[in-house]
Amino acid sequence: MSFPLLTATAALPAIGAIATAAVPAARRTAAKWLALLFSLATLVLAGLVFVRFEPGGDRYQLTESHAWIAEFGVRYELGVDGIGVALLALTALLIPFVILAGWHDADPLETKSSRWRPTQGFFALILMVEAMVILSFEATDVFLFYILFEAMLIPMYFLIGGFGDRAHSGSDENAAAQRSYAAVKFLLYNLAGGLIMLAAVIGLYVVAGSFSLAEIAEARANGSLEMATGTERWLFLGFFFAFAIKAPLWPLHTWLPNAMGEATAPVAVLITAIVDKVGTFAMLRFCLQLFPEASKWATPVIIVLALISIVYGALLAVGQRDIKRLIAYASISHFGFIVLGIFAMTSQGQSGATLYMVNHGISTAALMLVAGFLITRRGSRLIADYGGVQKVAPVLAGTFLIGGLATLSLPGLAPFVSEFLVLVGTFSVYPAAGVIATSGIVLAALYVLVLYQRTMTGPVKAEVRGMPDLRVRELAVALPLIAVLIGLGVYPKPLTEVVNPAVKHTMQDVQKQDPQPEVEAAK
Amino acid sequence: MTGLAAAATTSTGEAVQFWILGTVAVIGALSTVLLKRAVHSALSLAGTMIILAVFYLANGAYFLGVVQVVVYTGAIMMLFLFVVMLVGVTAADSLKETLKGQRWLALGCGLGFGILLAAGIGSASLNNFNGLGAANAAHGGNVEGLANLIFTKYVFAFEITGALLITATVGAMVLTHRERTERAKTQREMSEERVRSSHLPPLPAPGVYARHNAVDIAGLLPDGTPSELTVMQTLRRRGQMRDVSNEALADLKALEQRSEARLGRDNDEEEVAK
Amino acid sequence: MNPVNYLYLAALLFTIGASGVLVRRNAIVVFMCVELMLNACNLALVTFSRMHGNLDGQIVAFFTMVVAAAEVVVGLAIIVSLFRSRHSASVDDASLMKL
Amino acid sequence: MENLIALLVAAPLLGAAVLLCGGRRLDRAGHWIGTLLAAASFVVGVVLFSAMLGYEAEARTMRQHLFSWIPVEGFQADIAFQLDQLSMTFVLLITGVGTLIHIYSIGYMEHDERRRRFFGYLNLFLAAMLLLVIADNYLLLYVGWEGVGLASYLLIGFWQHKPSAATAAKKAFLVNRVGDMGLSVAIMLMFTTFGTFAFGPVLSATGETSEGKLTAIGLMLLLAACGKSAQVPLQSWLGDAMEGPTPVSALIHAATMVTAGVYLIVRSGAIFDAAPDAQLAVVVVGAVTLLFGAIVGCAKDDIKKALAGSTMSQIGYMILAAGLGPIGYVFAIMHLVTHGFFKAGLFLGAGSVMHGMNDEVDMRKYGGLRKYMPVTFVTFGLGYLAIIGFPGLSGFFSKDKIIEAAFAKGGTEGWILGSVALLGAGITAFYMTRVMLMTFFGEKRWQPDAEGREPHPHESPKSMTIPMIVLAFGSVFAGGFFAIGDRFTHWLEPVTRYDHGHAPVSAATVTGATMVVLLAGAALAWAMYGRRPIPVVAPRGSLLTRAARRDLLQDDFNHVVLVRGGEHLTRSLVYVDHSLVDGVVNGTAASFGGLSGRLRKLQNGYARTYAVSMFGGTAVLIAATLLMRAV
Repeated sequence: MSFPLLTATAALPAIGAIATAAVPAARRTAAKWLALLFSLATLVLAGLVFVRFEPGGDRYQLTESHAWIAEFGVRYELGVDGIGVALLALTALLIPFVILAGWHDADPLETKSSRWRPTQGFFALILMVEAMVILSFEATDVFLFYILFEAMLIPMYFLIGGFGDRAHSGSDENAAAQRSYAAVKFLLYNLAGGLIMLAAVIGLYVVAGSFSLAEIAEARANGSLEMATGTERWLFLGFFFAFAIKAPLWPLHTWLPNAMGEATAPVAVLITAIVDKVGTFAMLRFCLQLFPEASKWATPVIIVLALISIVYGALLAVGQRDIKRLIAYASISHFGFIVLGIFAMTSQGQSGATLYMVNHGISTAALMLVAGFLITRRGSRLIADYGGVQKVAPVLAGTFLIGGLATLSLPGLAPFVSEFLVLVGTFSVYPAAGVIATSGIVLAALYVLVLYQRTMTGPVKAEVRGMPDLRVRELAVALPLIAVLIGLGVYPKPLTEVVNPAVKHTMQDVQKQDPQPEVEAAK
Repeated sequence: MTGLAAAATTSTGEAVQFWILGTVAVIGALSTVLLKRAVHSALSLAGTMIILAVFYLANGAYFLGVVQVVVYTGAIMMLFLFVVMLVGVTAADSLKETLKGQRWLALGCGLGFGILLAAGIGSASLNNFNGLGAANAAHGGNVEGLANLIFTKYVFAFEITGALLITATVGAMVLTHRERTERAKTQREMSEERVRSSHLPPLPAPGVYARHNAVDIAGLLPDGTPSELTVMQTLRRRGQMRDVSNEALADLKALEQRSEARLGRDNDEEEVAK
Repeated sequence: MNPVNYLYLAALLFTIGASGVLVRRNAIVVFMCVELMLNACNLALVTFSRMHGNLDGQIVAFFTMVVAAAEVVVGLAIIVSLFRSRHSASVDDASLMKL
Repeated sequence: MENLIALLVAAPLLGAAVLLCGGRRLDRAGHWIGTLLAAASFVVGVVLFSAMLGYEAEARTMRQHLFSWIPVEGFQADIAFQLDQLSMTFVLLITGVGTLIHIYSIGYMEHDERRRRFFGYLNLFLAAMLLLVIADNYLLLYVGWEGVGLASYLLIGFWQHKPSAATAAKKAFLVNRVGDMGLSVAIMLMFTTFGTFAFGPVLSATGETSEGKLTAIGLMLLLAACGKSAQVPLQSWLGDAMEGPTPVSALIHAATMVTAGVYLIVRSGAIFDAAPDAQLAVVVVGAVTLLFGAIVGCAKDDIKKALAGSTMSQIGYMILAAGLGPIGYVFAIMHLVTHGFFKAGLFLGAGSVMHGMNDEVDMRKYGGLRKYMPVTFVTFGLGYLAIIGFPGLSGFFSKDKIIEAAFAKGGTEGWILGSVALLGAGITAFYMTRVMLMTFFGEKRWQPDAEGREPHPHESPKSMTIPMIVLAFGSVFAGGFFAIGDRFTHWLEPVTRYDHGHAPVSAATVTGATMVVLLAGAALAWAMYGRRPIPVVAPRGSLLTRAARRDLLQDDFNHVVLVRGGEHLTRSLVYVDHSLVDGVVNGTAASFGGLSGRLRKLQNGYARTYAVSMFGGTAVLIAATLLMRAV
């Protein structure tokens, strides 16, 4: 048997989490370096997965399969397709930056006793999330996926509730109350979704008699597994509801601004750039593959919801006064694009949606982390407290602007490629939806530029004067991310090559074909 | 032992016994629940248990019948009585219900439960009784039969009950044992304390100036009010101190009135005589 | 008379005992009612023993008695120590479970 | 030779990257690096041009395919370049004028501590603009298109510490984005219609689809062009864009960026030719903007804003010409090139004036500057003569041709368009004369600036004057060079096609009429501003003047409808999100909380209550058992 590369990729951060947690209280710095080291090692393994994956090969590669709970036919089954590989790479890529950006976020305050070990916990939890997310991208067993889908809430809950943003207005108690509200809301909201999904998972087992994605999909494809229309729709809705909360789709989005606002910037990145991707990823992998007919049935409603998300998220972003909440609403808008791409059910749309997941992860990470650096400096999240930062900290302003430009999908940066693909993919089947979604690009420009104008330009505010520019550690976070953004914007081929075959498979699953261009159709 | 042979009905004697004693048992049970004083409840319960012992005997469970009398009525009920005395024999419960709707709920549940049980038994169509004759005879008697089962089939359960009893004993000791949390006072300290307190001389005895000299009746002070100091602490705590001050005054008043009346009548008689 | 009547009697006694548990506040009386319920069960078990013609029912009744004895010992000890600390034997006074 | 095409973009892009990432170390040499790389791009352009001249007229298109950009099932976007005569014209204009403006900026920005970054942005702009004109498909063009928008955003907002500059930059980007939306919808339409968006296949397949589709594509392209070229109704950003440093105004808002819309329409000529309705819309937009810009230009006292109005108006001419179809494409481009020269010259001249006048922009505080800035006066004057169409100068040839072409459109349409163009020429003469008179003639009306410094007007340094002189040469001779022997027409014909049309009036008549209108305009201006002294504080003016000073109330409209409305919308949506959407969530949570609060009362702590529920529960269980057995 070959080396279990996928297990290793997921296990390494888990081991790292345990090791980090075990570092003695006094050796905080050692814990940080250990966590960074493990995340980098995971990145190397993820790179190996990316290299070993053959775009032209089988649908699921590097598979592993072991019996787990034999009574229910639950198996420990792993395997990656192109979409999984792309998201795996994204996760492994972002975590080192998240760790680096959060280097001082969990340093204990002076007043705490020395036996308290928040730093170790913070980094251990981040690695734990990484392990679970990676494994969930690899899982091809529905039950295994479900467990991970739920389990990753636990470390996230502690990360949000336990390590809040130290920049807050109002008293400490008030901030703590806000934070625990956000954490509980996050947990309950997602648990509610997970619960409904659990019902659907059990329902699926009852109907299909198996948890194995490959088995069920094959049985569905060759007709040996017939599902009643009603059953299929209910199961689909159960799955979709959970994913729509996680993604999050309007009107199930309200936990995100709270969670992202109250968490530290790196944790906010963890939420929106990594954990939420599991939701959209699962829509592609589970909803479409297991319930193709129901997916097609629900498409009109989902498209409408996605459009509302796009426009509504963007409009609300314009109206925000808190930098991090603004980015959160921008993310809601972007998740609208991703869902739109998935359910447009065209090659361009789905490739675009997959690329969008990756690109949105990187661009939001860049914007949010730099925003985090800014907020740490001034100790406030309110946009109105800033002004003229560009004058005192030009590099910070520059990186912030590039992050913002990526968010508004400027051509030449990675998000443009994906956004345009999604738009084209949507437009070719639903022209009106395409046009409405396109209006999102104007609104995106509005909220990004308003944010930039109010914080970075104008006369230098007294509180901002003397603000230091980015330090080496912070540059080490911002510059590589920007380099990746530009690199994938100019040359996205390595990603598209991996993603395209997977999308082709998904298109076959839902038995859809791209619409022919009018001119060729006429011939 | 014909009644214990396989049959659908019992002998007439047993029937008569059942109806008489059964009625008494139910009355005893009801009194246990309804009587105000715990000591009365305990006695009623003891009566019910003895009747049950008779029923065991009637059902061929000779060993259990005896054990019932010895263990239950003899040991357990006596334990109850001890505790009742510890807590206060004369203390009567108020039967007023404090929880809203509790009594109705209890009644409803009880009735429903009883009806359901009866319905269950009724619907089980239990008409064929094998009788214990054969079973008792198999090992040479009821006790032998039981012993045979206890030391073979149920030996583990039996051992475990032993352990349970030991544990219970230890538990009871632990629970009732009062842990001394502070150093015991020396005699010297006690005497010093006594000197510092306001009662250097011995506490007054109960019953002073009263017509009773029972321990639970406070002695009266010169103004007629009772002095708590005269009653022992335990009774005070239990709230079993009886206040007779008003009684004494009332008695006095009644005495005066009566003597007045008598004197008045004498006067009348004198007047009549005049 | 059908010996089933013993079962009806047991049910009746059990019900009375249970109602007593619910109605009475004095912990000692409550305990007595529990004993009543146990005894009712024993009666039923003995009757079953006669019904089936074997001694297993009596064995169980016997065990019940033993356990009841243990229970009474511990229960009364609890009541005594409760009384010691609270000067009351009312079950309603022990309502610390309320939030 | 064809492999050199990528260098056109690569050189300035490298410059931008080096300058923006290089940090303070490059502060000393930054401007030289920027200028050098812009010049290098120009040299590459010239080399390619000479190579192109060596080919047959019909086979001059050069191509370079770099790599496949976005390969997705059914969707192929390439990074590939196409350099034909049209692109070549633009390349030379952009790199040529661009390099001159780089040189000019060395002097103009000398005292700015962020000069290195300025040159980085200028290089970025050049790269984006060059990408726009040499792309071989619409998507790559879109990259350049937005890149230009970004560079213009950065340059307009270069003095970010001024809130007005930051706002103007944002406004420019946003309005441009509205246009970009049009372009992206157009690309999507092309994709669904033709399955591709490369120039070649799309433009050659216009016959195979319905006119409706083409009209839709055309209108969307027009929307894009309106955004970038500041045409009505998306013109509002151009005036504000004057907040940027003057070289930016010259480079972007005169010579290059705003011409991108014209390029787009001319490039997509085949689509518009097949969609007359779209073409009509183009013409209408051009004509309206032509007048709109001219009127605004008449009323502004800010020299740069007056020139901005003029730019709008001149671009209106080009769009008008481009909308005429094959009759006008060539002249649109020709006017674009000559306009590039003289408008850049005018702006640089205005910058030179401001440089000497403590950055004062109000023309009412100028006056009599011709003695103090002779070189600026002469070059500005030549540019002035060129723009009003003084016979023999560049503007004369190109504008005259457009007016002729407008008449040649034929029918009522032709007459109307021709008259509008003619009228525009008159107004142009009026407002340009006004600028000239107020700035260089009359008595001194100088005022000390806000910090109390008296202006000491002086001629600008060499690095500024030389580009002005070069551009003045262009303003004088380019038109003649192009027009004589129809050189320009022959050069562009293979790409844009050319059609004489049937002019209802002879060329000479048109020229004559133009002359008359022109003289009338100039004379009127002289009568108003030359003969009488000019008040330093602007008089109240007529209703039209006041409206024109406020950009014909367009900004007010935008403010009331879009800004205010948008604010209300977002504010109410924030409220809705908080109280309704989140309210439902929190309400659900609260109702569960309330329910459990009620249920908690059942847990009263009394053991007897629990006993009742246990007892009742047992009863229910027994009942259930019995029932099950009964069933």
